Amino acid sequence: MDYIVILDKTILIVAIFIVSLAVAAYATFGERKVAAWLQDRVGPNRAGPFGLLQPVADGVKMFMKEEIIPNAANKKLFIIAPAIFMVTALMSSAIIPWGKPFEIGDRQFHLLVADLNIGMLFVFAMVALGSYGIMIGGWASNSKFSLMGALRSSSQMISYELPLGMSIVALILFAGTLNLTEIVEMQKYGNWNVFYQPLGFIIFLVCVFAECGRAPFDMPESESELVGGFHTEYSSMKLGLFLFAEYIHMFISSAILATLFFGGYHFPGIDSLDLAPNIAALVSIVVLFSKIFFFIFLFMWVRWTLPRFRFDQVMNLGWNVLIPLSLLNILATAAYVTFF
Amino acid sequence: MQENYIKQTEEVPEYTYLNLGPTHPATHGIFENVLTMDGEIVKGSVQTVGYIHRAFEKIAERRPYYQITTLTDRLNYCSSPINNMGWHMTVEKLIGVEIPKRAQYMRVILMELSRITDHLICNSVMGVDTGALTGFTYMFQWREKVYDIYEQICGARLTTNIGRIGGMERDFTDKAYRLINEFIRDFPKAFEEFNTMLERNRIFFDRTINTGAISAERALNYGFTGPSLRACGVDYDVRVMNPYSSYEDFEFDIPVGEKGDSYDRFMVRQHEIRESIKIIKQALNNMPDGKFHADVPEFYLPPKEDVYKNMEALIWHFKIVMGESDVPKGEVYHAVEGGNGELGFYLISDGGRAPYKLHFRRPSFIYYQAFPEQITGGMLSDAIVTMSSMNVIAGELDA
Amino acid sequence: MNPKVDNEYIVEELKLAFNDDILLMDESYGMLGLEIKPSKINDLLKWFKEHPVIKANFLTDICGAHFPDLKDRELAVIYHVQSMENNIRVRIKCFIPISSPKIASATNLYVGANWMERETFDFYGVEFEGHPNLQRILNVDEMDYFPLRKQYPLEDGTREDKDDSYFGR
Amino acid sequence: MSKEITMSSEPLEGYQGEGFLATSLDKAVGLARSKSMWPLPFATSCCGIEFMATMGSNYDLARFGSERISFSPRQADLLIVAGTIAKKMGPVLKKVYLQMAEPRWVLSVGACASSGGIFDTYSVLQGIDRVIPVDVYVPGCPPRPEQILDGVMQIQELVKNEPIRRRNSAEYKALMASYGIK
Amino acid sequence: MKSLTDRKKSVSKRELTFAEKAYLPAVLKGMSITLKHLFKKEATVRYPEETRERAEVYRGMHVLKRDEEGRENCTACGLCAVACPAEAITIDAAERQPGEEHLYREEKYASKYEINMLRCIYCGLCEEACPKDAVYLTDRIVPTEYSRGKFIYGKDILVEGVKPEERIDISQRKKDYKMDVKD
Repeated sequence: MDYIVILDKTILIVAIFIVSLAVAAYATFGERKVAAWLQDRVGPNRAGPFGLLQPVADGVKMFMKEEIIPNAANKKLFIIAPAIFMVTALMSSAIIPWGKPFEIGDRQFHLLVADLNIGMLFVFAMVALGSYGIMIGGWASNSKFSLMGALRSSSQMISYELPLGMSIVALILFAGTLNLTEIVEMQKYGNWNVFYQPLGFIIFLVCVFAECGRAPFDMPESESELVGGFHTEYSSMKLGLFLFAEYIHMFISSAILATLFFGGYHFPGIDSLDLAPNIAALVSIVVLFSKIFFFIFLFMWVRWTLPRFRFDQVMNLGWNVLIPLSLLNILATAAYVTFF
Repeated sequence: MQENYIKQTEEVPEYTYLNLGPTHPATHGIFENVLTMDGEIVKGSVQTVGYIHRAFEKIAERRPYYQITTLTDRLNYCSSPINNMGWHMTVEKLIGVEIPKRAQYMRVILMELSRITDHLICNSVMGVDTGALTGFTYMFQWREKVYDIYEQICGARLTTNIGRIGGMERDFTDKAYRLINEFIRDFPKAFEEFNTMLERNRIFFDRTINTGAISAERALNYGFTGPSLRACGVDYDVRVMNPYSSYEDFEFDIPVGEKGDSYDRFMVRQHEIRESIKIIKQALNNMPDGKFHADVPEFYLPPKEDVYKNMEALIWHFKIVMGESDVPKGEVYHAVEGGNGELGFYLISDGGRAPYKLHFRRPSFIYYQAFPEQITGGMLSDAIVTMSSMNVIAGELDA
Repeated sequence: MNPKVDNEYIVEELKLAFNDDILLMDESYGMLGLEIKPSKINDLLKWFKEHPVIKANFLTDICGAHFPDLKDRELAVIYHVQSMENNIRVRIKCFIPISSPKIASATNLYVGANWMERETFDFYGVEFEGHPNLQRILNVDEMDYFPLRKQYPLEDGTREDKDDSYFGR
Repeated sequence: MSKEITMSSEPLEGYQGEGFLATSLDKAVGLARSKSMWPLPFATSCCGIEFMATMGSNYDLARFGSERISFSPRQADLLIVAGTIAKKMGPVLKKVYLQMAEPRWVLSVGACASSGGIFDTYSVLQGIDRVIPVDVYVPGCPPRPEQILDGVMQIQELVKNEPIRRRNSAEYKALMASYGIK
Repeated sequence: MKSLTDRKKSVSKRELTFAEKAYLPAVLKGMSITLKHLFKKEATVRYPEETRERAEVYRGMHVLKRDEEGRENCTACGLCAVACPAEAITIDAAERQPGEEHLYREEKYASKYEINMLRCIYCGLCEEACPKDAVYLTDRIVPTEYSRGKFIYGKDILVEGVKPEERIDISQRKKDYKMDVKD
C-alpha cells in the first residue's frame, strides 16, 4: 500500500475528528444561542466575544470537575459507556463523502475515509451500536431514572431502526447502489433525492430525530420526567462525552441527511460552474457544511418548539405509522422503478 | 381508598419504587411521591408533604390583623393579590365594613390579573413538563408585565402585600392604568400564539388527554374546587355562587370540561384567562368614581399628613399599628375563588389584637390527596403531566 | 317543588332529626353554626350528606382549635359543610377533652377528609378513630408535641438576631 | 451564627514550586468555571418563581452561561437554594449538597433560605447555613431577578479568584468538618 | 350533577380533525411562530449594563430620612419595629442632649437603628407605620454579600447624607402615598 494513502487517510481522519469535535462543541453553543433567540433572549454572551468561548469554558470546567462514580455502580461499564457512545458517534463519519476530491500533482485525494460499497449498512451498524453506550451507561449507573432512560432509549432505537432502514431501502431501490459517493454523484445538478422521495425523506427525518434522541423524541433524557435520564449519575467529563456525543450524532446525522437527500456537496448552479478542481473541492465542502448547519438548526428549532411524546406514543408512531408508511413508500418506489 | 395505594406498594415484590421528589424537576415546589412502578406503569403512590411547612396558622395567632397579609402573600405565591384580598375581605366581614365600589372594582382588576398569572404559570409550566419550553418563556414575558403593574400599584412584584383592611393602600396611578390597558390590549394576541403552539398540537393533545382523569362525583368527594373541579364538568365558582367584591356586576362564563383530565384542566385554565380579560375590561370601563378606601378610622390608617399634624389622627395611627383597635368577637368563614380553587379563611376572633385562630382552607392541600388515584394505571409521563396540570403550589399545600 | 333551603329550614329539619344531640345553634355572619355531641358527628355529617333536600354533600374543611380555658372541652374540631346546589354552608363544631381527644373519622363519608384530619391530628393531636392512616402530615414524624396547642411557643428558639423586648410581643 | 468561607489568596503549601504556570492555570480554570456555572435550582417556594423569572426572557440568566439547568446534583456546579427550607427539608438539602461533585458553590436566595425570614417558627430552618456552607447570600423576599443575577455574578467573582486546590486545603476541610461533611 | 349556574360553558374539544391528527400542520404552525420570534428583538434587559425600569414606589432598601435642616427625623418610637412581621428592626432610644439639636429633630432619637436586611421581607409596613416621616423604602436594591453578618445595616448605611447630593429622593413615593381621590 502506498504510504501517501496512509498519510492522506490519517490526515483526513484527524481532520474529521477535529472538525466533528469542533462542530459538536459549537453546536452546544449554537443550541443555547438558538434557544435563546427563539425565546426572545440573548443567550450566553459573557465568555469571550459574543460568548464564543462558551464551549471552551464548559469543556475546561468539566475537565476540572470531580469524578463521581456511585458506589452502587458497575465501575468498568460505568466508565466505558460514554466512550462507546462517543466512538460509535464518530465512526459513522468514516463513510461520508465530505467534498469533491482535491488534486495535488496528478493525484486525487478523495475526502472520504472509507469508500465502502455498503456505506449505508455501515451507518446503520454504527447507529445501532450507539444505543449500547446509552444502555450500558444507564444500566451501570444503578439508578432507576438512568435505567428507565436506558430502557426507553434502547426500545426507541430498535423501533426506529426499522422505518429508518426501510425509508433508505426505497432510496436505494431508486438509486441502485449502497455506495454513498455514487448516491451523491447521482444528485448532481439539483437532482436531489428529496424531490423523488419526499415521503421517504420525512420518514427518514423523523427517524433520525428519534435515533439522535432529540426532542420530540428525547425519551432517554426526558428532563422533566427522568431528571437526566441515562446520564443522571454521570458527572465531569464523562457527562461531557455524553453531551458531546449527542451533538456529534446530530452532526453526522445532518451530514447523512444532506448526503442522501439533499445532494451532498452538490448545489445546483455551483455544479455547473467550471471551477478549478481544488477550488471546486473547497466550495463543495462549504456547500455540504452549510447544508449540515441548516439541518443542525432544524434539529434545534424543532426541539425548542415541540412538546415531547410519551413513551408509548413514540412506539405507536414508530410501529403503527412510520413502518406502514415506509413499506408503502418501498412499494411505490419499486413500482416506479419497475414500470418506468 | 387511600390505604389501597399504600398496601399495593408493600405487597408486590417485583414492582420497582421510584422516588419522585422531593427535588424532582417536575415537582416544582417540594413534595415527595414514592411511585410503585410496573415498568413504566404507575401502580400506586405514597405521598409525603410538609417539606416547606411554615406554620402559617401558628404565626397568625401572634400577628396583628394587618400583618397577616405578609403570610397570605406567601400562601399561593403565584397569585398573592387574591389571597391578600381574601384576607382583607374576611376581616372586613368580621368588623362589618362595606368598602366603596371603586375599591371593589380595583380589587377585582387585581384579582383577575393575578388569576391570569396563576393560570399562565400553570399552563406554561405544563408546556415545560411536556418538553416545550419556548411557550413558557413567551408567557413569562407577559407575566413580567403583570408584575410591572403590581409594582406600580404596590411596589413589589411577587409578594405584593397589596390592599389594606378597608380598601386599597393607594389609588391606581395613571401609569398603572396605562399599563393595565396596554396589557389587556396586547396580551390576548400573544396568548393566542401560545395557544396555537399547544392546544391543538397533537403531541400535546395526546400527552394530556385522558391522563389523570377523575369523575365529578369523586372530585366532589375529595373536596376539589376551582379549575380542577370545573374540568370535571361542575360549574362551581365562588365568584358566581357567593359573589364578593362586586363580582355580581360582571358578565363572564364559567368554562367547564368533561372528563376532568389534564387536557380539560388545561383548557379550563386557558378559557378562564380569556374570561378574566373580559372581566378586567368591564371593570375598567365601568370604574366608578369615589374613594379607594372606606372611612374606618379605627382600621384604615389616616393620611400621613394628618398623622404629622393632627393629634387625633396620630392616636388612631398608633392604635392601628399597635394592633389595639377593637375587633368584635366572632367567627367568620369567607371564601374567595383563588387560582386553584376555593380559598377559605376561617377566623375565630376573641377580640384581641391577633386572630385567636385562623385556618386557611387551602385548595391545593385538599385536592392533592387525589393524586395517587388519578395517576394509578397511567404511565410515568402521565403522572408528571397530571401533577403540573393540578398546579399544586407548595406554599399553599404545606402552609 | 322543594322548599327553599335556608338556615331556618335546616334548623327545623335538624330539630326533627337530632333534637337532643345538638348543644348549640347560632348564626354568625349569615352562616349557621352548630355544636353537636362528638359521638354524633358522623351521623350528622351523614345526615347532611344524604338529606334529599339540603344535599350538603361537600366537605369544605376540617380544622381544629384549642381553648385551654374551657374545662374538659379544650379541643374543638370544626367542620364546614356546604351544599353546592342550594348554595348554603353550615359550620359544625365538636368539643372534646384534651385528656382523651377522640372523635370519629369522617373518612368513610368523604375521602377528602383524610388529609384534613391528618393535619388536625398533626396540629392538635385530635385522634380520629377509624382513620386509615393517622400520621403526622406536615411536621416531621419525630415531633413529640402538637405545635398548635396554645401552650407551645411559635418560635424556633434558635434565632439569635433579635431581642424580643423590642417588639412588644 | 454566620459561617464565612474565607478565601485564601496566598498559595497553598506544596504549591509554590510550580510558580507562574500554576497560578495562570488557576486563573484560566477559574475563568472558565465562572462562565459555565450550571445551576441546580433547589426552588421550594416564592423565590423559585422569581428564579424562573430570572431564567425567563426579560432577565436571561443564560447570558452568564448558567442556563443549562442540571437537576441531577452530580452535574451541577451551583446549588441555588431559593425558598423556605423547613426542618423536614434540611436533611434532603444536605443530601443534595453531598451528591454534588466538587467544586460546588451555594447561593442562598431570599430571606427564607438565608435566615428564615418572617418564618421564625418551630418548623423552619433559620438559614440554610446551619446545614450546608453558603457562599453568597441574596437578600429580598423574594429578591428581584436583578438581585439573583447579582448573586450569580458575585459567585462568578468568587469562582474566578479561587485556586484550583482550595478544595484540598485544610481550611476548606475544616469548614466541611464543621458541617459534619466527610 | 345539575348545573349550578346559568353561565356554564363547555370548553373541552376532544376530537381532532384529520389535519390535526397528521401532526405536521400543527408542528409547522408552531415552528412558524418560534421562527417569527427568532427575528424579533429580544426582550432581555442586559443587567447589569442596563437596568430594567423600577417603579418609584418599589419597595427596596430602606432609608432613614433627615429633615430639610439635616436633622434625623426618627424619634425612636418603635412603631416600625412593632409593625415588622419579620422582627428585623432593632431600635435603641436615647435622649437628645443639649447641643445636639442640629442632629436630631425630636427630643428622643434612635441611638441604634438596625435592620437585618436578610430577615426583612420588604413588605413596607414599617414605612406605613412611621408617624415621623422617618423611614422609607426606596427603589434601591440591597446588594448581595458573602457573609451573613454584613446584612445588619446600621445607621451608618441607613441614614441618608446631609448634603443635598447625598439625599435620597422619596418625593414620588410620598406624593402617591394615601393620595385621596376627590369624591
